[in-house]
Amino acid sequence: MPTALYRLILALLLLLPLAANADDASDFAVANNSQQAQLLESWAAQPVPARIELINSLQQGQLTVDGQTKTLRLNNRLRGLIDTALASHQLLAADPTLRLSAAQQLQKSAKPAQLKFLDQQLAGESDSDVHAALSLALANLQLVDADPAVRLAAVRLLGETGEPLARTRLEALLQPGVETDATVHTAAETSLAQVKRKLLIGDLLGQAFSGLSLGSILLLAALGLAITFGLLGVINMAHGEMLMLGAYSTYCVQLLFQRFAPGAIEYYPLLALPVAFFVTAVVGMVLERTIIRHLYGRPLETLLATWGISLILIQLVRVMFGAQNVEVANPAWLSGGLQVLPNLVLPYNRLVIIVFALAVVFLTWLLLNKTRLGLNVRAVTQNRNMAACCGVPTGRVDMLAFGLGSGIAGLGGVALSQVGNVGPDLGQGYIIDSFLVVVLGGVGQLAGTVYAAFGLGIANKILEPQIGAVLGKILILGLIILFIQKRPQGLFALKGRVID
Amino acid sequence: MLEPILEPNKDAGSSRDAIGLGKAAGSGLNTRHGTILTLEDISVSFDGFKALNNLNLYIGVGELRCIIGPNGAGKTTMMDVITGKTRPSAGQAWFGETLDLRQMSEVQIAQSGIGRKFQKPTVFEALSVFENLELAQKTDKSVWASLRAKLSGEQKDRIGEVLHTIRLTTSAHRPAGLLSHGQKQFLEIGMLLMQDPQLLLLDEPVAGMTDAETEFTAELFKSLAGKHSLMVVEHDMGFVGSIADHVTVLHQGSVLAEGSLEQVQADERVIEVYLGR
Amino acid sequence: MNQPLMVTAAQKAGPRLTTLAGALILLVLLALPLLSLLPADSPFQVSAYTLTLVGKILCYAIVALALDLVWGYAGLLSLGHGLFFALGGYAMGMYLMRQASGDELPAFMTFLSWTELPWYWVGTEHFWWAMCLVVLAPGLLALVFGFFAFRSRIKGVYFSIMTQALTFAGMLLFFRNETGFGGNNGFTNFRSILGFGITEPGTRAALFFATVLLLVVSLFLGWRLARSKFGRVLTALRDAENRLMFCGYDPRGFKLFVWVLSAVLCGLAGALYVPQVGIINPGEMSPTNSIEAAVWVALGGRGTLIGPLLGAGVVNGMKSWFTVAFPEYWLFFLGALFIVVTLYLPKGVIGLLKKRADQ
Amino acid sequence: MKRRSLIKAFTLSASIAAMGMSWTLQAAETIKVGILHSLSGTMAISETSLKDMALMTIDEINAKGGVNGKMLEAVVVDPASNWPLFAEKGRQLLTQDKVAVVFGCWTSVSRKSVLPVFEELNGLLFYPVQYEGEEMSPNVFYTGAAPNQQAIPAVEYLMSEDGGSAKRFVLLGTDYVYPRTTNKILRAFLHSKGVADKDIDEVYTPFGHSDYQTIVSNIKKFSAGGKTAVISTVNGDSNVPFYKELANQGLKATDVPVIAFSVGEEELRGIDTKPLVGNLAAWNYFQSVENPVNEKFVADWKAYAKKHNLPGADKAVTNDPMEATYVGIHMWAQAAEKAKSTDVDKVREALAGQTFAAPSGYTLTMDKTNHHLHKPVMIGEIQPDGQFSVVWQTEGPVRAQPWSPYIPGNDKKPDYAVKSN
Repeated sequence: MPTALYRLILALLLLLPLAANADDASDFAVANNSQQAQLLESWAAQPVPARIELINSLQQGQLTVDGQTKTLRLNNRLRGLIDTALASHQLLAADPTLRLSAAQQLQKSAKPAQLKFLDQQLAGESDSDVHAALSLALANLQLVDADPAVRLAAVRLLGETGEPLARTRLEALLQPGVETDATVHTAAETSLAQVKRKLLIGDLLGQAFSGLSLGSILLLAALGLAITFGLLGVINMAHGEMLMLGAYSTYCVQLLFQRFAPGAIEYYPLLALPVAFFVTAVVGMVLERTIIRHLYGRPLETLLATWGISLILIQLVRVMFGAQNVEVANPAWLSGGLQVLPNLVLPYNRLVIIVFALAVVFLTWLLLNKTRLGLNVRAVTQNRNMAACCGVPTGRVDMLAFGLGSGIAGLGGVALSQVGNVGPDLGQGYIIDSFLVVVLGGVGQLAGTVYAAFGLGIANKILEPQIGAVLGKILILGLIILFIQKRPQGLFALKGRVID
Repeated sequence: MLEPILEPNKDAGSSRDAIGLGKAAGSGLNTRHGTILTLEDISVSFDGFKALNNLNLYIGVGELRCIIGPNGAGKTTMMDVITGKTRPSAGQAWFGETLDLRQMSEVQIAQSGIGRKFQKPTVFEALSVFENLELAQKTDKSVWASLRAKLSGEQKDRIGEVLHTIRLTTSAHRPAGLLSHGQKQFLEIGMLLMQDPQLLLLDEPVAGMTDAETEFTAELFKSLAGKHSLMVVEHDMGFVGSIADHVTVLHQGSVLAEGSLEQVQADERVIEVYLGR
Repeated sequence: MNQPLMVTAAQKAGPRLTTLAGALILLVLLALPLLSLLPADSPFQVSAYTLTLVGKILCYAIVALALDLVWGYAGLLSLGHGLFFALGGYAMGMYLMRQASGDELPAFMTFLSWTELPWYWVGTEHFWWAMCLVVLAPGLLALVFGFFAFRSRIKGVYFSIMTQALTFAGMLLFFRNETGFGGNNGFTNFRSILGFGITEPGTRAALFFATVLLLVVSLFLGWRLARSKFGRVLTALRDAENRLMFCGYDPRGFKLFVWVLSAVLCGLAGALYVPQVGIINPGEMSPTNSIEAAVWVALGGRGTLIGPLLGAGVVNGMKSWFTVAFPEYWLFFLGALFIVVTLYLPKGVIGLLKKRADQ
Repeated sequence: MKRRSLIKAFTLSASIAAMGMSWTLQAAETIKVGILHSLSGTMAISETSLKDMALMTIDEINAKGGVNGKMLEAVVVDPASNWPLFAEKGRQLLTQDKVAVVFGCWTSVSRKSVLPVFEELNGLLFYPVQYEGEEMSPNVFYTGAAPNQQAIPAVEYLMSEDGGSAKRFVLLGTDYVYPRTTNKILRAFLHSKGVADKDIDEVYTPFGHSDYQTIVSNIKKFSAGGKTAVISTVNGDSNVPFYKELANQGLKATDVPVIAFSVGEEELRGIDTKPLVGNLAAWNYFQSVENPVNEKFVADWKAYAKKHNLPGADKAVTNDPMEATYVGIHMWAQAAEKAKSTDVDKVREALAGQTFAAPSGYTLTMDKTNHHLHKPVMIGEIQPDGQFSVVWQTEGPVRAQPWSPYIPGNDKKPDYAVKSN
């Protein structure tokens, strides 16, 4: 298809006076900002196929005047106009998909000056999708048409869309004194109602999604803790630093790719996962063997010792990587988002993280309930001495369990590096939330942790729009404190005969 | 040396503010009909599993009752119910005629005159033996009182007596944590004596004791019986035989048989339960 | 901690020796402010810097003591004592701000274009009411929180995490400008207290004296508590709460009492801290500070009263020195300290010294 | 028992020895200058590079023979992002180390914490960061921007045609004093430009906020109502998640430009800038400005970073606060030369009207009265390489208005520095 397009353009170029292109270029080159703006607007109003190349290069910030190319200093205004101009030129393209995207772009940015041109295009448009999109773009402009019938049609059309813009346009129309014609007025009202309904749906879905997304992040942050704290009873204050290490290993993997495999850079997160898991797991196990194992059964001491560890890890990273944040880029397949509704975009990185979080939970569950290690871990956590008597190598089990917890934190770190910043203090921001999630969920309860994480996430996102982020967070903390009063054992308490 | 049960306590009064800053209560107990503990149709279930199942049990004033039964029969759970640690899902639990145990907190129950000795001896390891007994002593146990508390001469004597009774006089000032298992058992019993409750619940009191100690314990309990009511859970049949006039057999959360040791040992079902088929 | 608690140094030593030691320490401390009043050129003159630094450390020492009461004796590790400290400080700060601003509103309020004082500022121009707030604000908060926490038997780690969440929430709240406590800038630029210039050497010396006095009083208080039956009940509570209940004690009351007492001590310490360092802001409530306080206690030795004071002194003294000598390595050192103490000094420095003494 | 009292005494002596330390550092024929920047804690992320910049500048001056024939000797202390510690360390620098001048502080609260100390002991502090104004102490020289040297020109640009002639504004900030004040001033300014309250949306997030989903989608909603610009006073760490969310929710700079007041080259090091191209920042200096002074400045810095292998030296960047530090130290040195002394009062006098050819390409002047620099204002567009390209700038340096005319009551404030107590 593209080749055909090029052929077409080529043909057109032959037909048209080649000068046109050159002239435009030189005009643009000599013009100052506001003149350039006017130029672009006029081009948008009367597109010429020959100009498409020029505009394309303008969009790249390049301008070629008699042979030599120079880079332009564009600003946002010009960029916007260039996009519009390009769109209206692309309407002339042979490729319907190209025309469609162009029409959609114009729905946002079409200027009254383009009205005539769009009319012609609409008349000549064969492809039905493009036709629909185009008529919508047109409708936006026709709201101010002299003929009530046209306005009525336009208003009706806008009612069909869930566009936030349509809403404002209709509201503007409904301003007292703007719309004189009664029928159009009523039609506008109904359309506005429709649009509002569509928008509301989008908003609600959006809120739910962001709740889930936040929940999944909390979950990844807290899951490792649920193991080290829940199963081993270690208050691992250095857990946040495990997240941090995970994120930094992502950074290092990214660097390696940049240096050695720039081609495959897109997929560095995939390699980062095992690396991060391994690194943090090893660090965790070393810590367990050297320090934490002396402190089993003394949770408060583990709290202090691990806090010390976290201080050291933070400063270590500061010395090695510097106090500044380091850059971890989203690969293409993790940037941008999925346009579900006109007012609802689901960012890919968040979608992926939600799935990833659930996957990690599932694997952890498998590991704990379906493997020898899991059996041992559960045995040790229920009765250390008994397990030891049954020949369970408690030492090794502790080490592995702690390694597992840290490793999962590492995985969480990889995910965090895709949504937030990567700096020495990264972990500090998550440690308190993680603990609250675990405590709220009920210690030693994977399921509880999951529910707590998503519960907190969604609650947070429901509160935030109402009372703002700051009060929201405070309120959540308050609620948790109250909840723990009510259910000291968390959501999922183990009932049973109470023994000292 | 032990005051009569029915003598109403000086600082009587069972209503205290929620956080226990007020006065302690040792209520004058109403035991008009001669039963000190009444359990009727008590049921307790943990996530479906019925630990107690329509349990009925009556203990008379001054009685020494032994409870036997295989593991998981619900002995300890029953004690938890009596001491308010576990709430029954159904049934009645009365201490004397007037006190509804289901409505009372552990502390209230303890203060109203039920003492408990745990299966695993638990004493205050950081404190000296003497201090352990001092804390257990029957007196006003509110915060303010404790702040002002000063040991009177007679209280000291009382502690001395008990120390003597449980044969720990020599190690009165050692931290309880350093005592042997048996000694801890005795210390805990001693603490019960200091507490001077009307009803003593003893969970496997002679576990880990030498024969001599066991014998001595038996004597001790017998001497207590009459003035106090005792409920002893024990596996050691010899011990049971040496003290019990009346034995209750628990099985799967309800009473299987009751009567003198001979009677129950003769009972078919009991044999079945214990020996299996 | 389940290992037997080492009987407090005080108990061991007996009243006479303790008072003697107290007198010695007191002498050293009381000398400082007097020396600070000497003319600058005299060789014995103690600079305002030294005085405020030591004064600050003494305030921390009081916090450590207060924490020791709840952690060392009742076994409740609070990671939220910074909140009580800060509340006391803020109460005092309110008074100082009113002193500084005279009849107008404090600067930061005019700045939010508030026209009159919020209700909770009413009366703060009176020193006596500020003092009441110093006690009431932390006291009441502790009472309410403690009441719920202890009623539902929250203890151990749960308690620690809850207190941490509490102080974190407090910090967020005070960071808001709209809360009416100067946002993250907090209160600074004090001028006078009870009419005396805050930077006068005399005022400094007086504040220092007050701090020493408070320290001594709270030490005495703690020592009396530790020796009373109340103290023994707390210890019992820490080691076997259920047993204690079956002995007929209601743990809640005991916990609540010592918890509130400790909070109030922190509040008072905060109130003395603010005029000496010249600033109070929500940073004081950050969980980090409270955790650091825990390590002072751990380093000195839990349940020894003297130990925590020692710990606070050593750690902060070190801090002042390290952050000048090798700034980069301060955190390494602090971290290592946390680890070493928990691993090798479960009973803290005092424990170590005692062992030596016993051998 | 003796032992215990000894220990106590030891504790004290330890803390006293702490101060003693600094004397040992003292060398004979040098002028001591204090550097008061957090090297640990949350602010280390921003302040560490200022410490290094200060050291570099001091080397530079010493290489030229120092000040009044004496070498400068830097005394570096770490207030560890702990505000009371700032006051303590400030006092230490002034009383124990007897430094002639102190360069330091980043956050307003740290400045406010040391201010009373400097006024009490008549010290001299150079403060290199843009701030909310509302302060003018005779003991402080402010080399960063006051609101009218950053915020207001930025908004004017956004409202201009080239800026996209924005009609609606989202004032987004971290919830603390600088954003609150700046936004207060901006709101008043926007009102004066005839922008109605319904077209201004003020949003705050807590420190370290990392989840901007709701906020970004709200911005989208808001922007449907007309050409919208976001004015961000979001603090350091929260910027990365904010920009990532912007990019991923498909909010392009052409639709809704974001102009930031606390995002510079240093911060961009931590962000993947490709999706951000076109978003703006307002400063008084950008690394990308082309002039000989700046080329030397940048080159020197890169060299210094390499030589002392600072972390991330390979991609060391300069930014506005670093330039302000550099300028401040040089101006102080010049003033000391002029005054032939480092006595605070003499130097203060000499500083009035002091000029210096700054890397920004302008000759900056220290105002005769208000202790603030006259600074040019530049609007930079984020480039893919993490640099800014200047799209707009004021004709020349602008005089600072620390007491913003847009805050009621400020008109009564004097235009010269007076002690706050």
